Amino acid sequence: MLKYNDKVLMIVFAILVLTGPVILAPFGAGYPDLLQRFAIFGILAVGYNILFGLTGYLSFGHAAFLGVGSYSTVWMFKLLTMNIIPGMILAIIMSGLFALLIGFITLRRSGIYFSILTLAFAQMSYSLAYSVLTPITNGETGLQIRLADARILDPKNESGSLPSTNLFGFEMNDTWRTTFMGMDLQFNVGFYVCAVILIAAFYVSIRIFRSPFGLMLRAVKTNQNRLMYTGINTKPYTLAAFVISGMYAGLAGALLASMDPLAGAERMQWTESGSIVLMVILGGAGTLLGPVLGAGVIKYFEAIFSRINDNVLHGWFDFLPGFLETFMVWIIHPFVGKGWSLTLGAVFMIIVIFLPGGLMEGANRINKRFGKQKRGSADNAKAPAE
Amino acid sequence: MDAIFLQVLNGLDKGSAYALIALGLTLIFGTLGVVNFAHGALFMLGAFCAVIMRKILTLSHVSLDPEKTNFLGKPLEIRTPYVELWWGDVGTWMIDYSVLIAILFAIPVMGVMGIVMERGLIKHFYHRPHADQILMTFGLAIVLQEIIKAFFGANPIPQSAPDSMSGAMDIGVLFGFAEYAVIYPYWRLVYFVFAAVVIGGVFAFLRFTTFGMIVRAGMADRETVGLLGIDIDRRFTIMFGLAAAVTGVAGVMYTPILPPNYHMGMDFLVLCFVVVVVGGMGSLPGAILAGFMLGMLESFSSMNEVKAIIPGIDQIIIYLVAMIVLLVRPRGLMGKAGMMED
Amino acid sequence: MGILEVQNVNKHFGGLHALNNVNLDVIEGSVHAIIGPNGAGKSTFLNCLIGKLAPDTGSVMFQGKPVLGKKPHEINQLGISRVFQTPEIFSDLTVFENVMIPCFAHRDGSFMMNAWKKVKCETDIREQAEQMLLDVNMQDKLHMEAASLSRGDKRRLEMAMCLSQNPKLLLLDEPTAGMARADTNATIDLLKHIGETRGITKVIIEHDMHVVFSLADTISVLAQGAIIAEGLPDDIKGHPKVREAYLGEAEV
Amino acid sequence: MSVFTPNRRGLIKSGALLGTGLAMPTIFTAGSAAAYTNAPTGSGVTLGFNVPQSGPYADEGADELRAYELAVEHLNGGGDGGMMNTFSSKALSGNGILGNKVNYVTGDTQTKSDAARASAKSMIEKDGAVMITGGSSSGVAIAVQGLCQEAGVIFMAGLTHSNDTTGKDKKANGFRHFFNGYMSAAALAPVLEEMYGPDRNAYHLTADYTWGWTQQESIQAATEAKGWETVNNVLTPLATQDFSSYVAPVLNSGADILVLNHYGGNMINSLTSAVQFGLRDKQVNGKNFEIVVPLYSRLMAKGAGENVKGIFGSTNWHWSLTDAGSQAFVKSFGEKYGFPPSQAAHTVYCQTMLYADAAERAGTFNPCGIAEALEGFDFDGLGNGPTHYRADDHQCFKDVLVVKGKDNPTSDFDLLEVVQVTPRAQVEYAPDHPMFAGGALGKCNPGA
Repeated sequence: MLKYNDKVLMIVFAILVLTGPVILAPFGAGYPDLLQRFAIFGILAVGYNILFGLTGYLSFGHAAFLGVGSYSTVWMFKLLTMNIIPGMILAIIMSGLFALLIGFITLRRSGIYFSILTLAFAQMSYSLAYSVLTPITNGETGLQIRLADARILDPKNESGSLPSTNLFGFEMNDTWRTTFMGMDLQFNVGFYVCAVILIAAFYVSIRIFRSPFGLMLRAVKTNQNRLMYTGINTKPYTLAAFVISGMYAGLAGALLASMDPLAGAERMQWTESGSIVLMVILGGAGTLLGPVLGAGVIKYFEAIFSRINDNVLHGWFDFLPGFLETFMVWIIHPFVGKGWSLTLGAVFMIIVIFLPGGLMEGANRINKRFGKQKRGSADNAKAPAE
Repeated sequence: MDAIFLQVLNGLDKGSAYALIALGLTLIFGTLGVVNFAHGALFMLGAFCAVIMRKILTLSHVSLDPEKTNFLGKPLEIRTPYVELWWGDVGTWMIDYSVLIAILFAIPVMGVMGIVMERGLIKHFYHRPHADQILMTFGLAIVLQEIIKAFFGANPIPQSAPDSMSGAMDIGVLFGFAEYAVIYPYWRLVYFVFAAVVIGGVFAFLRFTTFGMIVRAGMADRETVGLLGIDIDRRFTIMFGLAAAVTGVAGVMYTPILPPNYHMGMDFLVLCFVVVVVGGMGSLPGAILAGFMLGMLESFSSMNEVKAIIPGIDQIIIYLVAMIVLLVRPRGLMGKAGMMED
Repeated sequence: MGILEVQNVNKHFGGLHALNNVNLDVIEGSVHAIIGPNGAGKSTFLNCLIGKLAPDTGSVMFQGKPVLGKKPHEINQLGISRVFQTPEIFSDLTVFENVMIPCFAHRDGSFMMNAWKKVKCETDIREQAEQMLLDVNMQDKLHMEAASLSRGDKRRLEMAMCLSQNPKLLLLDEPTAGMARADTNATIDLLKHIGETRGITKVIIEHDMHVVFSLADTISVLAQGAIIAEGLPDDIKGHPKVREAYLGEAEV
Repeated sequence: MSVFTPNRRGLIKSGALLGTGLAMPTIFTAGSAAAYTNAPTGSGVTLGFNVPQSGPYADEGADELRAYELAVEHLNGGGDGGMMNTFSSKALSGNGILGNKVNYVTGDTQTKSDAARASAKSMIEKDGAVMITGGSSSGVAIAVQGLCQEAGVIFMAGLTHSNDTTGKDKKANGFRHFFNGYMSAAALAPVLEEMYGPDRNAYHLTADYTWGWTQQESIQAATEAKGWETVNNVLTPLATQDFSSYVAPVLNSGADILVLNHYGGNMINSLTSAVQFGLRDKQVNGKNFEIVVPLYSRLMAKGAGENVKGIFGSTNWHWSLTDAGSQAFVKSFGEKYGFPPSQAAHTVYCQTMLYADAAERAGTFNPCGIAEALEGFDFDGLGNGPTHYRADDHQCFKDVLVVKGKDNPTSDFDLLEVVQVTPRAQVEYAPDHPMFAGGALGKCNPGA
């Protein structure tokens, strides 16, 4: 893991992320919303990996921090300004505090007891946000901005339509579209904000991985007892990791709300936490690139597979003779469209059974087989970075 | 007073469902050391055994009634189940009792299902980290529920209890309450008794049979028993089948209370994990105790008097209790040291 | 005045009186061996010293400071390090990382939010760890994963980890158990070497009398939770109670 | 990723293809002079059908999709034309919309606001949809409506029954054909009074989220106006499976009516519990105990099975209606799919037709033009009698059906019978009614 050169990795990663709209366009994923999601959930997964990948503490409560981040940000949009900076700052602070509180309590236990405690916290947050806390969260509908909101820092809005989120005047939903080799390319401001933050977040995570702090966290995972008898107080280490990953989640929540100013309670459900876990494990827990990769794969499934209907299938197999076309459509039909979660479930099983180290292990195996002479980061980055 | 007595009954009833599901889960964990996120799916599959049984029993001969028309103005189809056609009243009786017949159907089906699952998938995960087990069984749960959805749709499918066991009885009179003060549905009482019998049966099986003794020894120390030359693996496989069957019949019997749908497994999954953890991973009596305790607390927290004091308490009571128990008793109510703390 | 003073320590497990009024004085700079038959309470005694178990009554003073009631990491930071009977190492990390961790613990204390500087740039720690591994003759295994080491190497690694903290008191729980004779001798040499160069006080639990008599300055004999004899190696050898309780069977 | 290679070849080969699907180049260049978001440039126009395909409402979503496909077929001149023939406006002629062939894309809302918005966004950003429609819950409808307002496309709501959709969360770009909680209550209350008498004590169980609250508020106000008393209102968590602990206390509360302000799985489970507890066999205050379910749907009735028999509720539309529009729709839907459509299918079919018609009449796909054409539009022949799209809040006003669980169903679909068609006048309310106050339509947003 320490073999390849971090600088090369960082540069390749940055290039891949920044050219995302071009690279992903042929896969039908080159539109702003999905690109933003890739980046945002990439941040979330990178953060979660600091906790789970390094210390091995399996938290089912990170969706709660995502939600806290989103709610804080939308409140900033409502009260202060549509500039995303104050919202992001508040989101990181709030989710950090929330993580500190929850971590302080839950980290008194380890193993599955810790998992269930975090799950309990997340479910409580979700239930309350959906019902009793409606004055703060707007319950089922989700917290949204309105024309009548105060926004004391912004000039008065006379246009009659809702203002857009912006970064010092650059509006998040501004997109520059162009056609290149028959592909529709969309370069979106919001995506680039997310992308830059993702790169920064990734850099921070590399630094943490490579630091003595990161070393201690890895030691927690392999033998917590030895660490205690070596004079290390493990609790502040795990708590710090928990809070850092909670802050990453809060930041991701803030970005979700910045790209689309709505915060829904479903964001806090345990199944959302579960899907964060799945992203990290799918990509490869404890690796640097893996979580980003896993986040991309899952979001791609959710966005693209769920939208393939029979018409699209018929389009694909149009070149086949009639009965074969029908046959192919019949075969594939259960796995796409409304069956997308079936495919996702099957993919998890296959990955876990055959590639316990996640996609990164797969990449490494391919790497070993084909390119022994070309060692290093270039190979690890072969798989699309997002 | 009668209100409290009613909630006690409700608590017992919910508790028996929780305890039954948790029993299977903790059995699997205790014997095999596997964290099985597909357990909820087993419960759901059990419930759909009842659906399938009813579908089989009501396979119908279709005849046309030329005098009546359907929504398109064509002759109305009259469906007569074959069993009624062939056996008359006996057939009608069979359809009426389809839930109970489904139990006979579910036990072998779910047992085999469990064994196939263990041999085909779980077996390869004994020595893998819990996170891997969780991911794999979670994937399996999704696959199972999506398959059910593809065949039966997303809508709940109602199942009725046999006529003689539906309706409610005035149970309060037996306990000295006024007439009609405490009325409780027959089927829920049946469920409670059924749960008690199954739980008792499993305990007796583990307590008094050689098989059970070996399995208990294996739960305590797997390697030692292996050294004695006892084929513990095969017994554990059967144990998995048993756990699946127990969970399955719990699902079958629950269908008249809760019309089954494809995602009911996920809905119960978190809950029964909480039950098992509160009871202490791998502890059978713990799971039963925690199941009844949480069922009871859930019932009482939904009383208006309680909700008036703490609004929304019924939303979070289960999690709140889980948290308090785990913080006060690190390994749950009756957990063993060292279990699942890595 | 010893560096470690144990007074009237008692520990019960249910009906079992595991430690019965144990008193022990360890002189600074000496090697103090504790011997006794299986189940005599030796490991329990060590567990009480490092905070893994809390004794029911009694007091333990280390350099005049109370030890009981402190958390394991606090006790370690006082300068007490322990080598376990089955090697406790970070098996997923490399040998080098294994040794760096105690170096950090020694330098930075029980917690330090050092999340930005790269381990690569911590030159002093790296040098220290390399030197330590050189000392235990493992310099060629620097980048191996600890899990892949042989049993003997794991023990040496653990010893290196404990030593790199520069402890004042080193507790060794059967450091040579299951070792071949050659390895045992190497370990004895290593322990002697450490004794001479660093002057670390050692408490050692051992079954192998060869090891005990080549190292120990003082020997205490523990049987059924109580110290039944204490003295110089030669005294203990001839002690009738000890022969009866222990040595007779050990020399088979 | 080679899975996707046949895709583009296939697309090019089959010009007649309906779904634009993946990687279809949308021919846009920077600084395009379009006056509104996703102005169609070729000969086709893309609509986005955003329905729940996973989660508890997946069956309703599937039925909605069927209706959408039928509507698209009819708009493009296929099939028997369905309600296009009975629709009072004759602007549509079966050659698509404004001469553009109608294409569609589908997505999964998962009944979650986040997922629904993501799905709608991808339809707008990637597939170039000019209109988004669908949904089977109010939270999702409101979330997507807000998105469409910001993005500058029209949102034609599917099944959403909360007062808020056209109340405090109304939007200039959003339109609702479906009825709402207030209308349910206004239609039900007189029937309930007639059936059960004016001096009744009602006990409410209410789903603890926005829709439940508005529904409960509406029905309480309407029944109290008829002389009923409200004994208690208990909020039940959305995640509740077993309602026994909420139903049991009803027995001895002195109430003689139980109102279940629940929908979907909640309603099925609470009704099942209530019937099991023998509530309906009870006599309280000398009257038969009764249960009311304000919002019914056939799919829910199917889930509750026998338990719905004789229980009153309201619904937007039912296939057994005998007007020409309903019959035409049932016929073309039934012949295509083999069973009658649900109310969700009906409302989304109508919404699609209304949108297409408005575009024809306005002569543009510009959301502002369409909004103008829909506002204050009066029409008939879509199954609910004469209907009015009110300009003030974009809510349709039409007759409401009061239905009852049928005692002797003849088939799996024949579960409800229409007791009364409550005339539109009786369910109307002022745009500034307190239950709907607090929001503003804002201005129509054409985007771009």
